[in-house]
Amino acid sequence: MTVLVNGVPTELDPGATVAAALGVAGHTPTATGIAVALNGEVVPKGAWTTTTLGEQDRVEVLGAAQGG
Amino acid sequence: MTVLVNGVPTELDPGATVAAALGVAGHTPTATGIAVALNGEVVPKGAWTTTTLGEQDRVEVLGAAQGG
Amino acid sequence: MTVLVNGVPTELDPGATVAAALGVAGHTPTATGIAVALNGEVVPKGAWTTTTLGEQDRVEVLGAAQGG
Amino acid sequence: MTVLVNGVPTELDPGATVAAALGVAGHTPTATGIAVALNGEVVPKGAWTTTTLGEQDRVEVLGAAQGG
Amino acid sequence: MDDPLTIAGQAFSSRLIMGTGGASSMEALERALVASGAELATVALRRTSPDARGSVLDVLRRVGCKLLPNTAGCFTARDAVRTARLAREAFETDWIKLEVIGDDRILLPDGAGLLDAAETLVDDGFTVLAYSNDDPILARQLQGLGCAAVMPLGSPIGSGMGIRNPYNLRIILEHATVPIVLDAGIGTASDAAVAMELGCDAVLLASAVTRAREPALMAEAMRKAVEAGRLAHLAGRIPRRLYAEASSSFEGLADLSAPLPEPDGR
Amino acid sequence: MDDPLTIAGQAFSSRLIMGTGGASSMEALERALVASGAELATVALRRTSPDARGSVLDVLRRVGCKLLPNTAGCFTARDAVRTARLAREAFETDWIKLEVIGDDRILLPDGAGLLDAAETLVDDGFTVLAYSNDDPILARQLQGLGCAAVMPLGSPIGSGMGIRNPYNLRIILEHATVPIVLDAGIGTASDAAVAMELGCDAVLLASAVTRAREPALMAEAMRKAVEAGRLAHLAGRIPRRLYAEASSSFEGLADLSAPLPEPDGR
Amino acid sequence: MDDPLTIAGQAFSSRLIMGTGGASSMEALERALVASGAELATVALRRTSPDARGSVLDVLRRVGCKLLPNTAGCFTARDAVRTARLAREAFETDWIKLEVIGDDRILLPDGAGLLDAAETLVDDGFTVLAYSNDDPILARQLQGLGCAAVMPLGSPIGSGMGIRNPYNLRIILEHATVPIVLDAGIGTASDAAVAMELGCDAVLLASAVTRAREPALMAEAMRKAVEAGRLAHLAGRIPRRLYAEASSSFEGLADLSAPLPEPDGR
Amino acid sequence: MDDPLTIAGQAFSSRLIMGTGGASSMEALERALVASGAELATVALRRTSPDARGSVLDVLRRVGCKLLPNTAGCFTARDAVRTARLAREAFETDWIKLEVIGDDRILLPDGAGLLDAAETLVDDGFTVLAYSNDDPILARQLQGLGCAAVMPLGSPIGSGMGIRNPYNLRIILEHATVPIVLDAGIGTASDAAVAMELGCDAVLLASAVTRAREPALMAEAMRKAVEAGRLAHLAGRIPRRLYAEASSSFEGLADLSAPLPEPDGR
Repeated sequence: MTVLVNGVPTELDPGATVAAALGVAGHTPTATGIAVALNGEVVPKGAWTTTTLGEQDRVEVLGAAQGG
Repeated sequence: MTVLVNGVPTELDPGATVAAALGVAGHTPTATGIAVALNGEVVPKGAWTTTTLGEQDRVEVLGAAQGG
Repeated sequence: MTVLVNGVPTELDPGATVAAALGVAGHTPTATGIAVALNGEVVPKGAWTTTTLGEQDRVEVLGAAQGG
Repeated sequence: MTVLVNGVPTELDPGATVAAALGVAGHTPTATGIAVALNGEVVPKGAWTTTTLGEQDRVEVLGAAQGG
Repeated sequence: MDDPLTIAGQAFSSRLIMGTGGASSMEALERALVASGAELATVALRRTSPDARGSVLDVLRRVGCKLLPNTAGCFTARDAVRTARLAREAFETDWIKLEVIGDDRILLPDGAGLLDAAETLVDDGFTVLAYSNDDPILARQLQGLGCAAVMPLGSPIGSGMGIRNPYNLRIILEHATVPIVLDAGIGTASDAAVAMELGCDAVLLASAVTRAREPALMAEAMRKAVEAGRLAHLAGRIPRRLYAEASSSFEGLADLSAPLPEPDGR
Repeated sequence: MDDPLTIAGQAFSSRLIMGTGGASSMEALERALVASGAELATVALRRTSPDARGSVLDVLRRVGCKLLPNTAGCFTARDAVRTARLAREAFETDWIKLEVIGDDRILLPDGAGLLDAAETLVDDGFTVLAYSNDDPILARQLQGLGCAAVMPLGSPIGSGMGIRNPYNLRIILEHATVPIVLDAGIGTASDAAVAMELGCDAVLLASAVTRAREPALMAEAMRKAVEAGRLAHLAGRIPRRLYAEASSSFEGLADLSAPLPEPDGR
Repeated sequence: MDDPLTIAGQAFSSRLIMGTGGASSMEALERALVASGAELATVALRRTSPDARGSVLDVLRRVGCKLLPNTAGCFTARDAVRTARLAREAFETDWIKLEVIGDDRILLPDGAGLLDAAETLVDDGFTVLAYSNDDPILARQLQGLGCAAVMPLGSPIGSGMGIRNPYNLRIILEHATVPIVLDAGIGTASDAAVAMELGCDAVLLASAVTRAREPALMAEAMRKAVEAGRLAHLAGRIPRRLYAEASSSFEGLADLSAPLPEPDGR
Repeated sequence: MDDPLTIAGQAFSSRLIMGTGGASSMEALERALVASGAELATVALRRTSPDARGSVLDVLRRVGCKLLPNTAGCFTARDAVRTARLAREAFETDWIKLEVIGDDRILLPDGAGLLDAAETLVDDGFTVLAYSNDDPILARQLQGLGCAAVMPLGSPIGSGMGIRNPYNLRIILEHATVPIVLDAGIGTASDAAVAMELGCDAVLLASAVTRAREPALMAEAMRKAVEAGRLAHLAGRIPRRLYAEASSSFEGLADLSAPLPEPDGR
């Protein structure tokens, strides 16, 4: 199945979790200082390994950047 | 019955209309340049003689004043 | 002899007057709206035809220009 | 004779010097941080004991004050 | 020069809109209105009293001013909407100067309330001239909602502080798609001229005239200042520079030096 | 309203004095002068050239402006005095706009030179209108010497920066015993209005009009701005305040609240 | 002098809050933060990239700055709320600098959107520091909703125009019940000093330091300027007056006049 | 950073010069001088009185300030020259702050008198720091005469009006060949910072500190403000722009939109 990880179309196995998408973005499931949005809504850290993704889901992996 | 005409408690006969309240304020039912609110809502000119008042109704008779 | 008329070296006969220099600048001795300085000092209108020039004298013929 | 010391008419013996006027103002001839003007002109320290005063002379004894 | 102000399809030859508040008498108001040359003037809606009734309308009629009712005194969108509807009923005009005020001391607009009321009134067929803060975002939202004119303040009503933030006004003007009327804060003639020079389409003022020592003189001053500012805007001013630029050319300057002393002592 | 400007006993109904420098052509200058309504205009004294000769004088004659020669381009008191005498000879007027300039880039007056020249010229019978810095002490010294008018700058000639230091101008005006003419620095109409509102007796400007994109329009703007500023000065403006003062009274405000829900659910 | 800034119960000894945007490198940012003495600094939330990840956090940790995430880039209340929740998840802080922007060119706040988002976030337990327009009504509504600080702009983000409307700021400060932080628009040190002198509790800035030619020097300048402005606010400045007041007394002035010539020629 | 102020070959690490007038007591003056960090301070020359004698000198000695006598109270070049000579005799310094005042109410310098006195004193071997108007021509003439520093006013002595005409100051600074010290008019810390940001070499002030509610606090504020302004001048400020420039990049912004509703109602 195809999901968008930070805007990039990415192939993942059906049933893949948020943690899998994180791996694609170069993060481990224990990473700190980042947050994940699935289709615009927060996925709490505790749910990264249990939240499964669907076709065309948008996963945003976000961290601190200079700003403001 | 008692109604408030421009904030002043006024005795009117039961069944009195907006036009009666207007009379109290010194206006005839054909006056121009004024508008009437009954409990905050406009009463169109055409309905002044047909709109009846109830106990404690608030009638505002309004016209132009210097302003703005 | 050579005099400077509005900064331009000009040959005039010895004994020439301010009026002669005026002629060089295109003015008659009865011109109005102009003034003449000889070596920095005013030569009144009445003296144009009687004031004689010397070698290297500086004659300025001045009139109104846009300004200020 | 009468001299003005800082604007105050003061009686001094004829032949009195600037130093005498200084004494009136409460200063010794070796005082530092002050200057003396006699009729508007500086009297150098070295001349305080030798400069004699005349009738109506104005002696100004000046020192530092808060300012500017 | 034919250079009318057009609001909601109606053309005005005067770009000065007068408020009628603050005058010491109806006579003083009438003289000031005449001197101002205004063709549009605001009135408030208040409880009638038998003695004073109708006279502002009479003044405006004599002077030939179109009437622009306002919603002064309203602190909520709801009250402003109700007042606008009453004004339409009383004066048979759907033009309304919309005010929703956030505080009775500073009399500054409440942006959120203003947006609510403007949306309702535009939907209800009103020609809304919205009295607004000098906030460029709010101004754009108001014009986006269909207001016929946006009227940002220069400074608080009656403060006489002029245009406190001309930069905001410039940003508003650059994005304007409807007439922008500088409303509130004008203190004297030059303030009105500045507003017009910045590119405002008109100026609305009351206290600066009605509370001046000589209202009719100040009204005439304002008329001329608005015209002057408009003309200057159209004429294209010279740039500002730190240094001077001579207005009298140095070309043709006389040599007035004395002759150098000669060895022969001439 | 009859409110003439009087300089050295001569009355003018216009309070706008025009400089003639910077115009692109004699025709443009004439149109601008007409639109300005000015009755007094400056000219410089320069070497004549056969082709251009006389035409500024012709323009002023047609327009009906009194001529005010200046000493532009003079960097010393001596040159200014000589130029003034030449101007008197050429134009048969003893009026002179006295300029003694300290630097050819910033064109600011040289105070000490100005005082020297003013003293000589006043003694020599001239009616001296002194172009001055905005220095209150210098201004007072010039009027003390017998100048017929003191003309402090708002900002450098041709800079268009308006009145950079209105406080100095206020001090000058409070101590003035002769007409004070704001000279130099005006950029647009509101600058001229501000000068008059401060209490100046007149405004002198050139570049702001002659170098504007549309000189005749700007000249008309200046005329109206000077009139507006003068009227506003006479009318007595409202005070400035931090907070608002309502122009629509709160008295007689309607109660438009909805009825409270009654226990019986009415 | 012990004079801490307290926001939501947390005390800071520095009254300068730094934004981290605009720095040319992490090293430049770190030097600037150290020189600024700031104890609180903002970060944005952006997509991670393997190479750059984590380093702003590292800088703040080394420098000892508390982190203040912002919602920069959000144009709706909904996006701002979502971003705040993601920031809380990522950085384990419920502090948020709330931005709801109305336009991507002028970057001015959208007041109505800001009110919506603030209400939601306060209800959701956030400590909201709201980046606001200089609108006194909006500021009051934000503090009424429970924001921990209101942060009005001086002028648009990155414009360097300083405080365009100090009057609005004064009105905001007079009605403030929470800390007021001047946010956005600071261009140079004196701007920061002015903000503090007006009575602001702190100043937040980024570009003025990070985009200066020498960021660390400017950071030190800002630290001192904020301290100077705070001290001046507490010290009670002298009043402004049109005229002078001598600092050197005239009392005791010497009489240095020359002696009058005497008849006897002495 | 080593960045000394050098006047007539003597280096100072502080760029704040204090006047000593206006303090309520010698103790208050001493505390303020210490807090200011000043290394140079002015005194006036006045008639001695037995009770008060010597104490300002004692304060300066304890604090370690070099003494700069002034000619305050002199209205003519002659009196100023005499006072300078007396000060040299009394204090054994040839440094003099030269003041020639034109009027006892506005305390503004008399330019012509100042030039006269400066010429005499420079010839006489004095190190002349000339208190001047903000007139660029006068400033250039003073430096041309050999003054060691030119000290233009920001606004009248004790007025607290800050720098009324920064444009004149910029012109003075662009043509300066000696240190330029902003003297007179400073009201609060930001005024001092502005002076230094414009490029002044130092600031001289008295009343702003000595007459503040808390002189020592204000002295510290001034010290920091002068340092802040100097650093900001050296750091190179960002340009001013009408519009915003984002400090948080839009790059990497998250897509937080909700999923589009699908035909199958997912």
